[in-house]
Amino acid sequence: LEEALIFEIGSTGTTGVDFGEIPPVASRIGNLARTDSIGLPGLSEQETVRHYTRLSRQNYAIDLGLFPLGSCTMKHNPRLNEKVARMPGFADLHPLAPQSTVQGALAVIHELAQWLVTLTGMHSVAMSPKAGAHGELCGLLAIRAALEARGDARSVVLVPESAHGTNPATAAFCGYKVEDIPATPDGRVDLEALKGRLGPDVAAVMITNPNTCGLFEREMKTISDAVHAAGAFVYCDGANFNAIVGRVRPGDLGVDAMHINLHKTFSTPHGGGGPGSGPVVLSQALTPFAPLPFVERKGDQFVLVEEETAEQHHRSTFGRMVAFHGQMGMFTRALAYILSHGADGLRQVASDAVLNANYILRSLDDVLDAPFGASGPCMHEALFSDKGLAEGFTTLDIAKGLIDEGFHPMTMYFPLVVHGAMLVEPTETESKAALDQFIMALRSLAERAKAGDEALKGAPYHAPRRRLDETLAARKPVLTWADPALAQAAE
Amino acid sequence: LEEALIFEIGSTGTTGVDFGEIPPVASRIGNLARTDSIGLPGLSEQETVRHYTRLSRQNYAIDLGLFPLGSCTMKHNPRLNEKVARMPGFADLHPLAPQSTVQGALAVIHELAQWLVTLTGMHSVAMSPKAGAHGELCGLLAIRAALEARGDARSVVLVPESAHGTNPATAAFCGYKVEDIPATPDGRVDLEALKGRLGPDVAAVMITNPNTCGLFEREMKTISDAVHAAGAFVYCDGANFNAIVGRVRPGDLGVDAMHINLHKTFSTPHGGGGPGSGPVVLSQALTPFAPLPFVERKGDQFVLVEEETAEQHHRSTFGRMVAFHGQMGMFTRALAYILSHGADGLRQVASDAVLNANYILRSLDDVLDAPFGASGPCMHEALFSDKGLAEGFTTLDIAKGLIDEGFHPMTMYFPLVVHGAMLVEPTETESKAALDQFIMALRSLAERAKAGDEALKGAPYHAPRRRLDETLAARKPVLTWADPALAQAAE
Amino acid sequence: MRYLPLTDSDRGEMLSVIGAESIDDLFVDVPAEARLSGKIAGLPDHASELEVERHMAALARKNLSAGEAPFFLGAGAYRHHIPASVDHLIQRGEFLTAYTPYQPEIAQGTLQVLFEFQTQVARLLGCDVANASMYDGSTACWEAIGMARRITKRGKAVLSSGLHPHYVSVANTMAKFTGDALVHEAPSLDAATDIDALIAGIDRDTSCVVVQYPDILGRIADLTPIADAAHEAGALLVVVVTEPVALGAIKAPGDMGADIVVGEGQSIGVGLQFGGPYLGLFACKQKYVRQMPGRLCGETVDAAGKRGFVLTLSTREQHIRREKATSNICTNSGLCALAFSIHMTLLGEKGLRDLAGLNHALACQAADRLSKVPGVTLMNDSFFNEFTLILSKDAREVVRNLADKGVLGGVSLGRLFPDAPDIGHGLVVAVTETVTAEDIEAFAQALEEELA
Amino acid sequence: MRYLPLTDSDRGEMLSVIGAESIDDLFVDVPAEARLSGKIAGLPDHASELEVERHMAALARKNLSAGEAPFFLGAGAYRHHIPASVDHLIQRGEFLTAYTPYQPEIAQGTLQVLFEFQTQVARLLGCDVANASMYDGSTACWEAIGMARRITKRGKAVLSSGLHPHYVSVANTMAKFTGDALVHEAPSLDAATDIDALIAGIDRDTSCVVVQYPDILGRIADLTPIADAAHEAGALLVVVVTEPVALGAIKAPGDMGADIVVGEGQSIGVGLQFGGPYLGLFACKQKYVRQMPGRLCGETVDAAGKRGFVLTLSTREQHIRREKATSNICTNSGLCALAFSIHMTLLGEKGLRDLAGLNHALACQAADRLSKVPGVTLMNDSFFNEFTLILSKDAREVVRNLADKGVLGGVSLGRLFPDAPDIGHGLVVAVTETVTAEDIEAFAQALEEELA
Repeated sequence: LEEALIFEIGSTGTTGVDFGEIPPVASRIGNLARTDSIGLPGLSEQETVRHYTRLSRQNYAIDLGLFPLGSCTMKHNPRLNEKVARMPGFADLHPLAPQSTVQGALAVIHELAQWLVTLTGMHSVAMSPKAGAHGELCGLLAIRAALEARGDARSVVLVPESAHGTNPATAAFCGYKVEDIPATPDGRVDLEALKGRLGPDVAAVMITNPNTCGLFEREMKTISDAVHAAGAFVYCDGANFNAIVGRVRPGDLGVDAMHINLHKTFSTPHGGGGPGSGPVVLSQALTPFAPLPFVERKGDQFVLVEEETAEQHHRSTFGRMVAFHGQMGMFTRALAYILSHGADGLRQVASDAVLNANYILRSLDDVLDAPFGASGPCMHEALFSDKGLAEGFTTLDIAKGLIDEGFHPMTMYFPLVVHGAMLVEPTETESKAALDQFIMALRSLAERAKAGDEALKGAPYHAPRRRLDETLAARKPVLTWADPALAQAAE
Repeated sequence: LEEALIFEIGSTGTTGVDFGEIPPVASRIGNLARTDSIGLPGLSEQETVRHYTRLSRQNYAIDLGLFPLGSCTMKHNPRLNEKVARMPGFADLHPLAPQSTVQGALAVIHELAQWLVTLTGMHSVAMSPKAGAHGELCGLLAIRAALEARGDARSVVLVPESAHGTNPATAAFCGYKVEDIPATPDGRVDLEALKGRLGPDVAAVMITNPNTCGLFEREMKTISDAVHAAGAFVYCDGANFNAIVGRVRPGDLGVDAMHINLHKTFSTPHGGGGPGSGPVVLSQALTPFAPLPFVERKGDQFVLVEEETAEQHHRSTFGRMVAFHGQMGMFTRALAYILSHGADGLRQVASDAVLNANYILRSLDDVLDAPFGASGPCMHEALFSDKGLAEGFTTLDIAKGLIDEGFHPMTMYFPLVVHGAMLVEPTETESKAALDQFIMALRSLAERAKAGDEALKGAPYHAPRRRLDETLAARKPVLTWADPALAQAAE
Repeated sequence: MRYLPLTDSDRGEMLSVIGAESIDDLFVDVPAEARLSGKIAGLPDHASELEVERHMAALARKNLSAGEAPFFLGAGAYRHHIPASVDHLIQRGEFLTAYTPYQPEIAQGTLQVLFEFQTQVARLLGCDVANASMYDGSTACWEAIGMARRITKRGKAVLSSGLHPHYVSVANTMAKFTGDALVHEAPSLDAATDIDALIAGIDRDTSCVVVQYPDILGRIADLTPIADAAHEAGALLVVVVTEPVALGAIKAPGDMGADIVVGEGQSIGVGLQFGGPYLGLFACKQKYVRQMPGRLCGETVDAAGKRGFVLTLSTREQHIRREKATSNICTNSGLCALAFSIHMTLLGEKGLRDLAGLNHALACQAADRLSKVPGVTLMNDSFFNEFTLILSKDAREVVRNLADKGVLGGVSLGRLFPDAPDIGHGLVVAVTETVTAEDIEAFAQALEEELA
Repeated sequence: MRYLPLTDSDRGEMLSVIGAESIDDLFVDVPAEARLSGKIAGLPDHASELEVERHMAALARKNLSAGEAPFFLGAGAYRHHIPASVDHLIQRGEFLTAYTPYQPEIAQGTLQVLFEFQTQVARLLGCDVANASMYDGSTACWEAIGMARRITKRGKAVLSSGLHPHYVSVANTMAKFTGDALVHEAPSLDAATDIDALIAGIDRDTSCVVVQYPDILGRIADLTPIADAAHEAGALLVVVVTEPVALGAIKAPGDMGADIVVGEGQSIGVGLQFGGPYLGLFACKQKYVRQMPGRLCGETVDAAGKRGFVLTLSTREQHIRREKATSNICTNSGLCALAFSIHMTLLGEKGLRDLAGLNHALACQAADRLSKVPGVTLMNDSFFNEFTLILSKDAREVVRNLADKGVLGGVSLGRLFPDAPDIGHGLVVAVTETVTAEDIEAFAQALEEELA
């Protein structure tokens, strides 16, 4: 399972493509021609196919098995969605093509938007954010614009301790001071502490619901009311919307803005780290500040509202977040997923996601500590901790042990509020048989870690690599390939 | 690397598809409804994707590395060809659609036919045979029809000892008595023996050229002349046409019929055992007897000549070989491959295929016996034997050893005329770097087998399975899965 | 020449290892007069991927694909919806670009699939065993006739008039050379099948009776009586299934006594593809397994005792037995078998039954609607998803005219049976789950115009 | 509901393990008034794969795709031919359905690709290091401005008038909230770029100058003078590349002194996709690496001493640093980076240079032909594969009318710069290898009719 780098096997004179004759012309490049070697190796088509096919086989993926990463929502990616996204009528369309020639594409955006608004019970949706964190940015910018519009400068955003790292980062990124809200012992937002902190300097509260401990924030409506009463807005991190879709509408809980990770709830593939897509649903209060561009229906036509065409009622927009209209390739996939499930199926999505998580929680809470096991049913993910493992054994050991059992590890050490957290999210697309196999594997690892089985500390043994030295990587970063011969000569 | 069978993990109540409501109708099935359980297990879509993805990873394939199977011609399969074959204008076309609606498809068949006729220097081509062996059948049927047309009943087909097994099987399949032609010590057809055997009972001679020893039949034209003089026909097994395409035209050598394996010479994928495609080029003498259907150009229209439309000049056809028009899905792929290479590139195909094979032959003939190494350059494949291996070591051991080195084995024990034959065909799509790695691996195995390294006899060690018990499989054939519980209860 | 990785400098180095001056030296064994000195004239040079794709796409656009029109063609090839995951999975390089699994240690993926396929096919057709696939239904049908000859040592096969005429043609072609006697005539436009006549035609020289089910006109009949009659005469019953989806709704041939069941598997997983590649299904009773043609996969164990699969009983095959083989087949239809098996796994029994149910229901709706068109009579009283309409004029012309209106309205019997002009008013119409209510209505209206 | 594998009997068994009566019991923490008792009204129920595919295909057919028309649009998104093997490979399930490689032992495939990608991008852009991708070019551009602020501790960025107006919009949006001062005005229709004016505008408060190369009107200029001027003032030069294919023909920004080079990588491997997902490229000088936003992959060794790759320097990132991170980015554009890297590997330096050469040659031919049309003036004297035409009437209307004739004839400056009416006669025309001589002629003739 060793695969050389393209720089080690390719050469700048090799290519896997060919072009027709290049007609001779008088160059318009002037004296800017690139004459030095660029250093880009080529491979023949066959070598290229082999290189990437072999590399792919060093990855784990949902297509190979259960991928219980809490908060990441790794569910089955139907191939229909891939097919739809590749229809030339969608894939081979320029973002600046005349609107008369892209009515079908605008219809897709509009249809998906209608679903998102209806499913969340909100007032509108901004479709262009490129991912969840970009959606958070969109929501906070809308909030900030709304506050500025009423001449109300506020400087603080409150974030629960258990929040995703993106929440504080986003708030800081658009100029807010970030303050933590503590959690109660049962794993939820401390309502009293929150109320105590609300005041005229607080612009927004960012809440993840269901939260990252896998629990529903029972007091959500009360929180929202308190936040609104204090003149602030409620941002909801919608990463976990898949737990409640079709069963609860965030709009009914007083949320002002919430991003939806299409790659989580609606199964667009994660692709080894993106692309995602993070549309943001907005309350009526925030709608006027939504970013450009926008798709509107006028009779039987769809209009892309952008700088050129923004009319009076979009004048208060906080501006553009991205060069074009968002992740069209993800919209087509998500819409195909949504239509496949329908209103009845999406409700079942949440039901089965939550059922699967509770099944795991209750099948393992005798061998693994479940810190909030007494706080009621979990939602779509089951949270365990390293409490009770033998001295010197950690969450990391269990995680790496799962690799040898043929599974991807669960999320480790997140949320931060739990020591040695193990966050397991099975998703609704796993069968009971798959869950039972996983439970058996995790149970056996828990028992080994409690019994102090030293072999576990060396895991994984049966993976393309053993544990990797991350410290070395960070201390002396090697981020690009350099020819060792040249590198040596330079020393 | 264990993957359960679908019968062990699926259930008849599970499905990975859904359909809309089935409208209630009055059944027209009468009393023939299938009421008993069929026993077909289903899996969810996710489980299905996982099952077949995991299974695929137990295969070796060209996409993973060099696949030096002599005579099988495992070359790179460009993905362009897959894309083209899937264009709805080709893939979603019914074979009996009105001809006015399939002009583009008929044009593809006609264009490919023109290429095949021109490249071989023959008179016409029958496109419908489904694979090489089916093409052989087509050729022999045409020969038989031509002989019958002149009232000349003949009963014998001569086949060289080194022929593919399909040759004698085909001849027998259409009612001929098969007789061997011996080979000379230099690995070619014994011309004198052949001449001596020719007579009024001989219908045809089947010759593979380049032959399965990897050699060009130098006397091919003389052979053809002698066969024709004796009133018989020359069938050429074209499995190895890739060695000479663009450099020699079989028509110039007196061939009357030759099948072309599109999956070999023109790179349609082998797919784990087909589908192939075996068009047969025909001489002028055999053309009147070609099978239906046929594509003809009339002005700017293409006509599919079949039973309904066969006109006077097709009345002598020997009939239909297959329900429809042949392997359209392979025609589109092969045409894309041919157009990509063009006349210049196809000549280079043969050149590089032969160069690669000779490079392997000469890089290894110091450690492996090359029985015809003195007979001149080889063509597209290099032949070695087990002569000189240590006592008890066989071709099989070398083959299985190659698996551990990360390669597919070469063809073993074929051709039969060489003891312990190892037939290596690299093809033109391998790079020199890939050849060098392969040569190094084979050299090391040859050295181990000569040194009597016992470990080699246990190879492979690093494959999804160790050597499999083929005797057991044949002695007590288990060809379908039976529920062990039921099987036991039945005993 | 983007697929050829050797550079000129590679070629030079390699020639020097070989000890040759030039590539031409390697072709020294080719007689000088046959050696071409340069590229073949009259053919274009190489083209870029973009150019080739453009050329092929232009040709593809010249066809009216089934998805672009109300579509009702069947007669041996059926348009079904294939889940996207099927095509995704068969394009896995490890399946697509593998060879026949002669090296089982590194081909367990293909082998296990074939073992599963054989089991699925055997169960679907109601037989004990199935092989790992043939070229297509028509060649499988001929192979079955040959197998019956080997088993019974008799040379006369009785073919039903309801057998696909192209299958009959293939059998006729082969029989001309092998000397088998085939009995066959064209069908008549009658709601009843020819089962009774076939039973009457069986005698002590008969090797087998070959019946299609549902037959070429869409009719279905209980095959038990003919199985009994054949067996009584020492003959075999061969049943041909061209629409395997039907077997999700109607009794399996094997369960009605068939000895050999062959079929065209294209309906499941493979697609139309203008006629090929398709997928021959071949199944039979356990006792005949060693007379079966084609490749077989069997279960065994490896040196470490693990379950594994291998190609087996290859002593029947040409590469071992040469002229004594049960068939000359080498390549089969492996990738199509994979597609079939994946699609069948996605369906499962529940999905297959739902699919069959939907096909039948839509076919019933279409038959009811179309038979209301003036000048149209529904011939069948029994059918699955295909039936025959008797029109008030020659169906060949009707089909051509409908095509000009953008409706692909079935297959005319005139095209299928050019030598039987008296059934030329018959039109065979297939209705699958891909047909919508709007398609049926569009067809009915176009037909009404055409027959007015 | 074909994607949900649990059966009702599974659900029952699982509830009993959990000790709950019903699924509803698991939602007990949701306040009763917010709990929906049934499915949401006004939305359709589930649909079969066939139905969904049919619906989506109908919508797709309502668009005029680029391949169906003479096509000349660019302005930040370019249509290039992508070899079929690219899409084949990115659909390998192990790439497509993997997560961010946080568990490196079972993610070496993705990680090695990212390492190779970083190296390719750095070399292409002429920089020391590159990150593992951003959302797109416009957000990468804003991130570069923020990075320059962090490095220089200055808050004023000077943006070239040749910078893509949507990139300017994105930066303006963000700057409104962060307080950065941005200096920018619309371009004028002039063959010369604004390099001289930019140099004059740099002062001691300037964090960076941001220049697009080639710029939005297709012009190219030597960036060395502006790099020198910026560095002299303690500012950074940020260069934006929206058409990376150009760098196969023209000098790399990094080689002309740029400190940070960002780009839109969509041209290579990704495709048009109506604007997304795209691929942000981000590269810089080695000394600034710890201020870089986004994910980075680095080389290391495993416990057995084998070379391997991991995500590294994550102390810059949000999941570790939270509010102190260099960016809030979590998801990036991994699959697009894979597509870029595969396409670049297929091209290699030779292929990239050929591709760039062909683009430039065809663009020159198009510019020559189009500028012969009465009423058309070619603005540029320098360009790569995109140039600006000055028309005798407002280009917005021309573009719309051409579209009605089936010609997708460029992007109007009126659409790009609605607030700069004096450049409304400008039309930006891109010409790639996908354009044929017939396309150019069709465009010229349609333009001639339109301007007559």
